[in-house]
Amino acid sequence: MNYTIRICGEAGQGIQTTGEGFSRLFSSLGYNVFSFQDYESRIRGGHNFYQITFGTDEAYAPKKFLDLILTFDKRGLEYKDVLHRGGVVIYDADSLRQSESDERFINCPFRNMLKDAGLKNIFENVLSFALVSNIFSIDKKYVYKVIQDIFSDKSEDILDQNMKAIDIGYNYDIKKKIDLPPSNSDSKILLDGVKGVGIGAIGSGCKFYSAYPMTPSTGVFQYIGANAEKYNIVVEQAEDELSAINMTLGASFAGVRAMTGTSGGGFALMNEALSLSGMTETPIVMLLSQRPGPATGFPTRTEQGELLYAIHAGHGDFPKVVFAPGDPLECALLTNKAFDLAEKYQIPAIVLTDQHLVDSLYSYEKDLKIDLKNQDYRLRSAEFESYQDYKRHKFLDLNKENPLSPLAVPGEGKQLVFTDSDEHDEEGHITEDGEVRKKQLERRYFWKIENIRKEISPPRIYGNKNSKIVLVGFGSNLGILKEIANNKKLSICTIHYSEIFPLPLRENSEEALNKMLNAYVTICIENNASGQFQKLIESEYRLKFSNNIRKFDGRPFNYDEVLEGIYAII
Amino acid sequence: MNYTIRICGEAGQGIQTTGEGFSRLFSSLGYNVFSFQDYESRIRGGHNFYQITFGTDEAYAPKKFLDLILTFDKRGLEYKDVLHRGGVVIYDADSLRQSESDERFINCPFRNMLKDAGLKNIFENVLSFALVSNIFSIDKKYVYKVIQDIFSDKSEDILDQNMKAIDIGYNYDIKKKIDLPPSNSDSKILLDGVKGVGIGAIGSGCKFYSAYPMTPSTGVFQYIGANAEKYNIVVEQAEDELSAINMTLGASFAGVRAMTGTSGGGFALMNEALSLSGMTETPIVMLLSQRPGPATGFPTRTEQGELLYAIHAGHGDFPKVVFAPGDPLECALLTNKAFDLAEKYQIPAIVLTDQHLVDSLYSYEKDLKIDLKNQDYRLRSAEFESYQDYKRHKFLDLNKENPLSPLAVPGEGKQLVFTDSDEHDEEGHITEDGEVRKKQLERRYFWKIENIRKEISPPRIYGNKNSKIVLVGFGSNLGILKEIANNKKLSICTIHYSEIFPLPLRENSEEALNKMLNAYVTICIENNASGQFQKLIESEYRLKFSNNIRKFDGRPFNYDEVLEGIYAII
Amino acid sequence: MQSYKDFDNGISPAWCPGCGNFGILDTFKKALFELGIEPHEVTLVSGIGQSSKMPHYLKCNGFNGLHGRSLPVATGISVANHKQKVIVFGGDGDTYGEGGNHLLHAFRRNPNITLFVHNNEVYGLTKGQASPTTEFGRHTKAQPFGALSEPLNPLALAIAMDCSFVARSFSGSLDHLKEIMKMAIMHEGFALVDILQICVSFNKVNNFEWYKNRIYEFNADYDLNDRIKAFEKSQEFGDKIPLGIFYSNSRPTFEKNMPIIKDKTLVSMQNFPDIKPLIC
Amino acid sequence: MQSYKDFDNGISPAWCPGCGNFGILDTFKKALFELGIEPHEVTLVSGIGQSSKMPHYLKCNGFNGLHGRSLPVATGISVANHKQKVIVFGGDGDTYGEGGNHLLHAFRRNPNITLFVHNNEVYGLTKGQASPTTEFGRHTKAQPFGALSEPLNPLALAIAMDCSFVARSFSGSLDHLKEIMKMAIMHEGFALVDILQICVSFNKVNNFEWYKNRIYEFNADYDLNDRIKAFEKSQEFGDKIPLGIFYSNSRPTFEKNMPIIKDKTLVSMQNFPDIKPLIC
Ligand SMILES: Cc1ncc(C[n+]2csc(CCOP(=O)(O)OP(=O)(O)O)c2C)c(N)n1
Ligand SMILES: Cc1ncc(C[n+]2csc(CCOP(=O)(O)OP(=O)(O)O)c2C)c(N)n1
Ligand code: SF4
Ligand code: SF4
Ligand SMILES: [Mg+2]
Ligand SMILES: [Mg+2]
Repeated sequence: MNYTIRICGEAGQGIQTTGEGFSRLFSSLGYNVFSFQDYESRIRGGHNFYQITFGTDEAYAPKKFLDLILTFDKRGLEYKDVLHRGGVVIYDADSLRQSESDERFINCPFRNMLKDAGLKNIFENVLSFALVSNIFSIDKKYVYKVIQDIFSDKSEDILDQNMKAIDIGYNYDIKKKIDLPPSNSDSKILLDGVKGVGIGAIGSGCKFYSAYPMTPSTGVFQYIGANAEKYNIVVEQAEDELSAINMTLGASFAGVRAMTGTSGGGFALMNEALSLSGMTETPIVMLLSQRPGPATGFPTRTEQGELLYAIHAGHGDFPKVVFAPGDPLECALLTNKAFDLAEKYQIPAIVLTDQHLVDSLYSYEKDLKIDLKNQDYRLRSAEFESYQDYKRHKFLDLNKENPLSPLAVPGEGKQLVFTDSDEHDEEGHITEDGEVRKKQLERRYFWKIENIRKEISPPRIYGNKNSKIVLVGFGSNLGILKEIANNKKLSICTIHYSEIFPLPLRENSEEALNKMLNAYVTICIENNASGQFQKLIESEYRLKFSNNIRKFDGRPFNYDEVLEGIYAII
Repeated sequence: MNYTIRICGEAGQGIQTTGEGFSRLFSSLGYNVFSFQDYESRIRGGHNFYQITFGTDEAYAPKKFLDLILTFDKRGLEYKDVLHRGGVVIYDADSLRQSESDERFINCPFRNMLKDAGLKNIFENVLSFALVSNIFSIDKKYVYKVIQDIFSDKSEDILDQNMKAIDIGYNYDIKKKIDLPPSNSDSKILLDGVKGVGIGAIGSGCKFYSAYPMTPSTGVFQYIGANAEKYNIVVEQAEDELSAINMTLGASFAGVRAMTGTSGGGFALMNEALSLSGMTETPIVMLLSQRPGPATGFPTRTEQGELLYAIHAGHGDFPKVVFAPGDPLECALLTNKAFDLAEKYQIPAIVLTDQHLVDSLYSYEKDLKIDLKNQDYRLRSAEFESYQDYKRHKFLDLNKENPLSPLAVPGEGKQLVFTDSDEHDEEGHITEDGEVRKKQLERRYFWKIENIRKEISPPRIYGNKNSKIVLVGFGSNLGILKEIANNKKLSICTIHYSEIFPLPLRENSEEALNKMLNAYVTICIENNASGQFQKLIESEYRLKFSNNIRKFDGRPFNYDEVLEGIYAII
Repeated sequence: MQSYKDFDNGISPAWCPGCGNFGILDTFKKALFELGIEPHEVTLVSGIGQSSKMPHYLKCNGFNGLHGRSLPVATGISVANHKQKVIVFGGDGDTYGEGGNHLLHAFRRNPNITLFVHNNEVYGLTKGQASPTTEFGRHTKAQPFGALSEPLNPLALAIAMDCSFVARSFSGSLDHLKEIMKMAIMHEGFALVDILQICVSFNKVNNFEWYKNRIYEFNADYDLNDRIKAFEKSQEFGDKIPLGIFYSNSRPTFEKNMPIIKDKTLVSMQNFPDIKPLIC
Repeated sequence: MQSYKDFDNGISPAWCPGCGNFGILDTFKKALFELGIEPHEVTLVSGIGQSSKMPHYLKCNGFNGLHGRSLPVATGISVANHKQKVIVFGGDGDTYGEGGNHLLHAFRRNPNITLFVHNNEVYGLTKGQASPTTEFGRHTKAQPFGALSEPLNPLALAIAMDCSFVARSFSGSLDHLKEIMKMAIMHEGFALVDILQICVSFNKVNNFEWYKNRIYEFNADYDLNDRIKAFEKSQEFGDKIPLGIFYSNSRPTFEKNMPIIKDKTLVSMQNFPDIKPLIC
């Protein structure tokens, strides 16, 4: 049994804090939680909401229908149309200056209650948080705990006032009660895509992160910043994205694992240096956190519109990998794999997320283990000192296990490390020789693409593996694919790709490909207008989807509309 | 009957002038001429060559085998291995300090001759130009004429000395004679890719060109600059490529046809604004003149390595066109089509050339007509003044012939023109509304891609249309495709694409597609490592080439190696 | 135009209540009105940031482009149609950060453009990271060790680069701002007005009081074309913050230097010329 | 090291005979040698241009990156391993044109990097277009109406931006250049040396004679940390062109300001930390 609540209001009204409060509350009680955010590109005003699904069933995706709306603005009242039967809207008619007669609307005089207690209006979200908690009959101590945790860095006085607001809200005589089945699990933890990528990066030994702020990539930059001191990471805000990526390349060349992150427009600015990474074989990891384009687009909304761009970005032929994790855990694992392959193959690696994924919270078991692969491929100090005849871009010796000349750390041996953005010889110096270029391409391009591809894992398959209805997606649609697979009405097989480029070898993904080839209906689902993922899969594996489901209004898919979409197709 | 000569030497030795001299000489005599250049990224020294094929047969592509080598450096002597039977090397043993005994080497003491006449060494190329002209028994007056034309802006004194050098070279008692059949045509003109694009742009009414120098795109920038005064064009060197393209967008928004040009690295820097062009529906034409990448790569050499990048460049979904002309005439025609479609559909249009195309001379009949389509789609002055309810980004009215809201010129009416890089409403103002976005994508994306595609012409077919050997290529390989089609040994059908993205509709290119589908051998030829064109065609038309021929050493294909390649395949 | 309010377009600004941008917007309308400029005679250009939303709240032509790239767009517009009054709005991040190179070269090129920088010493729209003008050491979520770069002095930079008109005003001194705006708009050449702007949401330090205690209006007691004196004056920033015109010169503009458009605007010359002479 | 020639790597420069870069190359080797710096202790960084080929002719570590982007790369290297001596070579186009924004912010950030700009007042490698330092009105193939922008004064710019060490020398005054190079390399902080450089192929105006008639060496008669005086001195460029150190200060470097690397280099701390505390 799951419930979905939506908290609505203007930017600056504490919607996010309240939403996070509920997410923490329910996860700490052992419920499954999934929450996502819908907000505008402004600091105050406008209309935002925060939506939480929680309960004893698995929860990974937005829902269309709601059980409870808590609103601090008038626009929130309009969502009554997507209330479940029995659903309610909690609002303060006085402060909204609007009163609704419909019995689904429950007027709670937040501001008057606060006024009576001598508290300011800003406590209305804490008050209403407590009030709603009471509707679900949550023990008050948990309500206290969550608020204490969230405001732990605030003064005692503020904390006291918050507790007072909780009491008022909790004690308010609300008639409505919603029956939440007891949770059968220990308290859970919450991760969003930001934390996922951040943990993956820190755990992979990222020691340098340079970026220029750009929604929705800034979260990871700031998360790493918040942990910089503890983990000895240099974070630097560059003057622009061109600088951010070039600094990252410099740091990597000097011997540390380095990363940069941005969104579409900034990624465009980084393309030239992406190509430089390819040419100089300097590993970097890049976060490309998508939002709807083109140009500035919808800065705070979501889309999967840069898949083909990420794959083809940068001038000239060079290898790269592109991973599109599906949830926070995959964010961590694939950021780690990005670091590993980037260093192993001396290439750029791109981690593709989007606003929906980075801003959404997913609950996990408390003892979640994130197993990272950590191997240092660099040639350092003594080892470098004794290395025979080091040349940065030595031609391949296929007798070696990894026949690429290792990345040596400049200054840690007497031998020199030199590289160049021009076509170069083995030592990294400019050449004009066509034969030398061909030999460089043999290692820098052909050998790498062939070998990298072998490292790519097949897609995951969910649901009824015998179903002849197959739904295929990638990246942040994992949640949708999992929930659709779990649906109880229709037997569906769903397939999720997160290692996107290069795509897994045909022989490594026979199972998934056979499902697609043998299905009656194959539906490709993606969050963009042009069907980029569909094009990619169709051309790589020479198959054809029978149908597709696409969304490109800047909002993520919700479970219900996708299920409707599938019904409409079959 | 055609001959091929190669002039070799260091940068700064006047190789280019001499090569151009021969090209002009033979074309002025009515012969077909094709010449191309091979040079290093330095101003003096190194090793360059200039190669001219001329005669009574058609000539559009480099040849592997030579009839005459004229060399001013030692490395030129090494080309003896690719001499045709009867071919010779003309050199000055004294100045090269190397003497060859092989009878194919003809020692001509250029410098001593000059010294005897009291002339400086720099006249050795004019002297040898005359000497070689004499080998082909060209009347001296034509030799005079060409040199006079080339040095027309030099002082009388310099001109006199040049004439003297001609006399010495021409009168030198050279034993070797090569029999050039009389030409049966009027004098011809020469165009290279630079002029082709330049003429196309100027003729299309380009009034603003901003760029940042980058080989091999600088030629067009400077060609337009040289004609700026006569044709009232503002040319401006920007501080970087980001500025160049944004200036171009500004000029276009203000109401003039505007263009920018660059090579791969600069193109990468322009990606963000390319996407801006898509979002704001501000037409621009971009020249992407390719050289081998990644990064700085081979700055003065050739490759077709940015086809897929050009197609996918820019973040988010927006329409664009990419044309890859095959010769200077197509450069003019497709630059014109780029301007026309860019303005008609309010999109960015990319003209894709490469070093080989922009630096190569092709001969054309003297009375060559270049028919350009010139329609002004803008809403100007009176017309704008009287336009009903102008909104820059009005939703489509499909009852109109061109249902896009026209591009109005700001200030020429009292109504306002406003646009935005954010997602916007009909008036160009920021929106957060998902429904508005969907309606904008309907016109800005779906309507446009559907209708643009109808305007795309099918590929051209050459050679024996019944042959079951089909060779398919694009862009600057047109010359190779034409010459292979003309070959007398093997019956081959060749197909050339120059309107590359979007690709022509299947129903508009049945003839070419049927040839490919019904062939025994289908070979895709392209000048890059990864087979970008092949991927494009294969995925678009769901067909599969049986073989491919690729080259990626920075040099263009030559006729002979391609023919050999085909033999090796069949 | 009946009133400066005619520049209103009915769209309500997406700024925070109390933001300094409201005053700047209002004052700009007044300045245009008092100068007798009509909406269609003006093209407003901006990048991305809170300040860059300005053109959306004004009844004028406008091109709201990319973060940091407003100046090249404005230059393209101005040279294509030098009869338009081209005015640019940008933030301190937009102009001095992402757009730094364009600023540097706009100084040199000297197009006839007015640039208003809403300098709130912070990245507003992206929620509070340090900008190039943020004081040294200020901690933010993106500057966990504090801002480690010396703040950029826009006036010193402009004067060193011989910018044609250099001034400073304040979002809390609107009469002053209006006069400076009018002079900047009327100035022929590239004019930079750095407007100290209150950001109530992310810059709690440099707030209204902070400025009120420091700012003072001045009239240069030196020749405005004296670069050394102006430079010296530009160094004053701390306990005392001078508002006024620091420097100006009468260098010919880029548009004046461009012979092609001496007599006519480029846009009025749009045509399809005969290319026959080129085919040879 | 036996001799400065040990910095030779046997590759012969792809420059024109007579190019000023030869002297700069030779002098740089001498400067390094006299400072007792070993090849592996140095990382040379450059962009693209004739000048940017420098690292290829020197036996040191090196990263020859993209046109205009050398400073961020150098900053990344220096902060990752502040024990390396990081030295950047660039052209006037590379540094003041394409790379202008990075220069602006390197001034502010003050990394411990030495930047040598080979200022030949032209784009050499791309064959003669105007650069940001080309004189006003100079005609080239890319400037059919003459260069229409005011030339950039790198010293004035650097001083206005409080660059930590600002000097000028000349490719024809090699003793002077060597001393300046040594001081710049030893200076802790971001050091800019603008080297007037002869380009025999594309700059026929500012040739050796032209400079010889104008240059003179000076020792500042003011406190080198006096920004106003230094700025005043930087304005001297024309009939007389001063060579020497214009300005210097002892601001803490970026690396010093970065607490993480107070005790150790970043590269020496490379590890795979335990992430358990983060999973919560
Ligand atoms: C290429 C690019 N990088 C980053 C961003 C994200 N971004 C939008 S506004 C902004 C900074 C805003 O600061 P400022 O220019 O000072 O304007 P303010 O909001 O303070 O007025 C940034 C970094 C972007 N839109 N485009
Ligand atoms: C992004 C990019 N734009 C343009 C170029 C082409 N380019 C190479 S060097 C150069 C300018 C060289 O001038 P300068 O920096 O002054 O160096 P110089 O050759 O004069 O020493 C240019 C424009 C490039 N390599 N990359
Ligand atoms: S964040 Fe600051 S600058 Fe932006 S609107 Fe709010 S107060 Fe104004
Ligand atoms: S072009 Fe000029 S700068 Fe370049 S190598 Fe030749 S002389 Fe030197
Ligand atoms: Mg700001
Ligand atoms: Mg230069």
